[in-house]
Amino acid sequence: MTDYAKDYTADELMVCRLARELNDDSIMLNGTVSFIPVSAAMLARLTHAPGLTWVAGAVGVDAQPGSILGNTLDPTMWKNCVMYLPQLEDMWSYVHRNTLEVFCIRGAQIDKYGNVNNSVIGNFKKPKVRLPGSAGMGDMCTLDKHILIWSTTHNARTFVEKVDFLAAPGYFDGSDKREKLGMKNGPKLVVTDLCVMDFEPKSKRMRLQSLHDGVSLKQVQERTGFELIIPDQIPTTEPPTKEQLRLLREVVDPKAMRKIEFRGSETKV
Amino acid sequence: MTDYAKDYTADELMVCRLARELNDDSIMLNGTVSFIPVSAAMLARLTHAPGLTWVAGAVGVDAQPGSILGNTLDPTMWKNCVMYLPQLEDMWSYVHRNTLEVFCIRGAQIDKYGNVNNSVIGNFKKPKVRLPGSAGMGDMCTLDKHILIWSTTHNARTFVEKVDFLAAPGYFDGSDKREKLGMKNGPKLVVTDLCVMDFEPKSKRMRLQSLHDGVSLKQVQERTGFELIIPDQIPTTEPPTKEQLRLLREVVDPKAMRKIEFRGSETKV
Amino acid sequence: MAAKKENKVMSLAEAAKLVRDGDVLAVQGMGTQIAPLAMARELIRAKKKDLTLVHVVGGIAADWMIASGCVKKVMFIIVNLDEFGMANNFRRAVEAGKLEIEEYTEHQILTRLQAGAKGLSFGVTRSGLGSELLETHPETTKMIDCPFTGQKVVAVRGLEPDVCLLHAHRADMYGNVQFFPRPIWTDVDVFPRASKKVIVTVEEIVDNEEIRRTPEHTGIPYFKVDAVVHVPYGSHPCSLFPTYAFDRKFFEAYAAASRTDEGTHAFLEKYVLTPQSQAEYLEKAGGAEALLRIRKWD
Amino acid sequence: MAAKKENKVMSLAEAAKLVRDGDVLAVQGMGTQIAPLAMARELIRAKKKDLTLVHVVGGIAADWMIASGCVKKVMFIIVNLDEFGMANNFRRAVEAGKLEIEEYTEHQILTRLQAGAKGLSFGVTRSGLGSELLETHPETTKMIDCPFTGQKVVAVRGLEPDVCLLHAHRADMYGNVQFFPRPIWTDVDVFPRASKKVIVTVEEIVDNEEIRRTPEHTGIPYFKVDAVVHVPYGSHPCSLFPTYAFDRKFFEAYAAASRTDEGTHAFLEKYVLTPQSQAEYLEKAGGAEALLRIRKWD
Repeated sequence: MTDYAKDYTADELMVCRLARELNDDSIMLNGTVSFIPVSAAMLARLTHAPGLTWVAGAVGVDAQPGSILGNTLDPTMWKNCVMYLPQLEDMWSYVHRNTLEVFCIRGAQIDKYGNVNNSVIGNFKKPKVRLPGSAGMGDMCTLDKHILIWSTTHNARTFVEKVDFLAAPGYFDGSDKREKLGMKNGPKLVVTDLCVMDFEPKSKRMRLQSLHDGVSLKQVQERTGFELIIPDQIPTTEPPTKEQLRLLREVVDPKAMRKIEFRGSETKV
Repeated sequence: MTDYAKDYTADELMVCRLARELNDDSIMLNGTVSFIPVSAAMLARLTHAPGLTWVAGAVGVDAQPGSILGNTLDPTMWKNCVMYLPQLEDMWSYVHRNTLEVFCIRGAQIDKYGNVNNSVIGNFKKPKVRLPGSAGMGDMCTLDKHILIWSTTHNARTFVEKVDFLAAPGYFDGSDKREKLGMKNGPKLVVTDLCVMDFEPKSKRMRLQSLHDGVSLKQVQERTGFELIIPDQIPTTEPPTKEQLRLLREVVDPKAMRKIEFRGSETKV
Repeated sequence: MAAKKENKVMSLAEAAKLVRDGDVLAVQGMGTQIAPLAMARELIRAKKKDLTLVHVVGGIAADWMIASGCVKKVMFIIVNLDEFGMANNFRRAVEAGKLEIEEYTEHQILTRLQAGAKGLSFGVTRSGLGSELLETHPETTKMIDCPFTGQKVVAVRGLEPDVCLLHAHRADMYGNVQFFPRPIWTDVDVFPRASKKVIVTVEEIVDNEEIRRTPEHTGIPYFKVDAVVHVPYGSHPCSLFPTYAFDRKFFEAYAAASRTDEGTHAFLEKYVLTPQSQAEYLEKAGGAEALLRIRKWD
Repeated sequence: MAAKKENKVMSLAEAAKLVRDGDVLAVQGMGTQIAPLAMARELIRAKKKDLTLVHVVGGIAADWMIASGCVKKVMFIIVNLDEFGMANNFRRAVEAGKLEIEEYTEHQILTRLQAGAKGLSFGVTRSGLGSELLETHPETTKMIDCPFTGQKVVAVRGLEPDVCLLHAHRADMYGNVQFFPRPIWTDVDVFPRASKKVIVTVEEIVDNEEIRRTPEHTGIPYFKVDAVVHVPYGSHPCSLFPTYAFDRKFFEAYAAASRTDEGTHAFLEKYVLTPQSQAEYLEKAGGAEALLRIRKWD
């Protein structure tokens, strides 16, 4: 019987749930301020997915940094790698040919089709809020990636009916636009501080998959700005095992850098 | 007074004449089996052009190989360089933006407009002779290079009225086609085993500049398959100095690799 | 386009003269990693105007220069301070309509520069198909059809910045610029090749002989470099791996100060405008305590 | 497209099974420098048919494979034996109408592969404008207009070879492939990235720990490599700088033998078909005397 932990926080649950999505066949790279997915990759390698390929900071192939020290794009992440992947042609060709196939993203707005916006709130030319920019998401989401979305702010400002600006498309308006433009795959899973969601294959709309322990369906619905597809059975999100938690806290992210990502979240960690 | 040598051969004269074409502002790279231009670059650096930039074998920036050991594209040429220039993006961007601006070429056929052919004798699809290929010439001659042509076989088979196949254009048919296609510069000088030629600015046709000592105008005309522009004054090609000759023979190319290039030449060296 | 093999060592002030008002500057940087911060401060002190900044990832350099009124336009994929949050002056300037922007996907801006580096008027990429970013600057980005297959691709216009600003580990006086490990990131790769002039600040100036002993580390050849400036800790408060880490304390202070215009200007007055030298700047930024602190990576 | 982190060490014969008749092979090489010659001999012994060879510079490997009837088509910028002269079997096969060719300028074929490496159906270059080469294979090369400026450029079709063949200094069993100095030439750079499968022969197999101590030398990551074959002197008679020089005596012998079909076939019988191992091949090629000779570079 699996030895599950009881005393975990939302950040830890999110890391462990994301880790379960990764396996020995996954080939992934990571972007900036991605403490949760990087923790998940490092944890997966230490547990069920030792063969997972992770290009740390999009440079250090199969790096073994030990623990997270600084930013997730920092050269400190490259430690003990087998290769420094040159960015300009090497990294981008492995990205475009989809050899590097898994990418985790987040953003200020996420809509029901998995479209993500980190450019502006309001109008692009005269924005109410100018956000930092979509960065590599604009690439990853228009290629053939398996996209895993994480969000530490599950509320109606983040989960909106329609993104104000579409720089990082998911399934667009639910039509066959991705296929028409020749883009394979797309958003696969959304892990938040409240629940886990996937996408209903036909409508491409976001669908509840599991609720984190202690979170109610009503709470999720109130804090989601669109109508979520609700399945008949709603399991509780599989909790972290004691071993996962120990490795995360003691080895992978002992400085708890992942909690930085909860700035602005209603969920306390 | 310049201390000229008397006991020199055609290969040595060609190297020294080419060397005089290079100066402290020249930035050049070299291709394969280019013993004569590489000797010229190395000699120029040792004499009047210490600031000449030479990317040895198109890789070793400002290399100091000492002597020529093997092929001119061999890594032995990279010795003591300041940088190994990566070929794919670095070398080619410096070539395309014309930072690396001087290139020396030769070929099986050269016509009066400086067009060069190393692809086929006869028809491209059903050739009489399939030649090795135009290699980098097809790039260099369609960009903005200062092209220096050398040939060890000044005869009517090499210097033809019109090349059988135009892979490496000089001035095309003497029209403004280079300009129309946005290509700057072009062929500048032709140094052969018999003489030196340049291009008459208006007609873009090849013009005799000087005759090597002991070579007659008649001889050149007989061994040129097109009508050469003959100026009023025809000087003798400036001979090597004693110091040039010593450096070439003792330092730059003591194994006389340059003489390999005279295979098939009527001129004995 | 080509620079001679001659002594190019000069002061920050001399190098700043290579930048003209209105220039397009390709500026190295990530949120908290290696960036030419000392050079950026010098350009602010020299009151440069109407600059266009070309960033992949813009950070504190962009935020300072925007706050100081040097910048007309920014091209970028993201501008922020990594885990220290928003680049607030960038944000406010855009929201106030005072700053032009061109937002790209990463491979789009790289393709613009790769095309420029080869003197090509455009390049193509699959990145950004279907993104609304395409519609925000049609003069540099448009969908076209593959001439062989009819497939849609994104064409981007070639970009040749006037000046490239970089910080690096070391160089010789001719401008052979080295990185440890060897050049990996895109900005030290395509930025100098695409740009007309290149200014490099370095931690250390070494002999040409030392460069020839370690040619595998050279990323930019002397014939592409116009100015070499010796500025130890020239990337502070950003990191220069493996020499020093980013200065967490300094970033936190700036993140707090930059929440308001007033806070920003007091900060810039203290750290950018007042110090007359790199030593004075570092003294203000915490002196020996700070320099020891950032030698540790944890 | 992605290979796992598992033991990929195998024999030449096992690696040859990854190549199917009719495949498009990207083959490393220059006239006399590093090339996967042992692997080429194995493919000849395995009687592969209808191959298309993609070379930047083709040399003795192409000439042998063409003479052996393995090759339907060659894409190249040049095929020769450097200072040892023509690749006579290539020449004769084209003149006899037995071999299809596509001749490119260097940057055109590189652009085809760079596009393929990104899954792009085409790329653009300024190289070869106005050249008659453009007219010889319009299905892969054509002039188009820049969508921004109207300028003419050359569009080339993306190319994704089925298999890439390379020789390298060393690798670990997972296929982390290293070069000394670091990867410089285009074939070790874009060939593996553009290809669907990658077969690498190496002088030495080292521990994964040794790779991790020297990551700056790794040019191809394990996730792109399908087979690692241990073949010392696997580039002979071509060079592997700085380990051994090209074998001048062997090249001269082949240049002489290859003047006729009969000479070529006697040569291939002796050096390619008869030897049952790399040791037998090297013994035939001069044994210890040859191996000592090519350790000297002058």
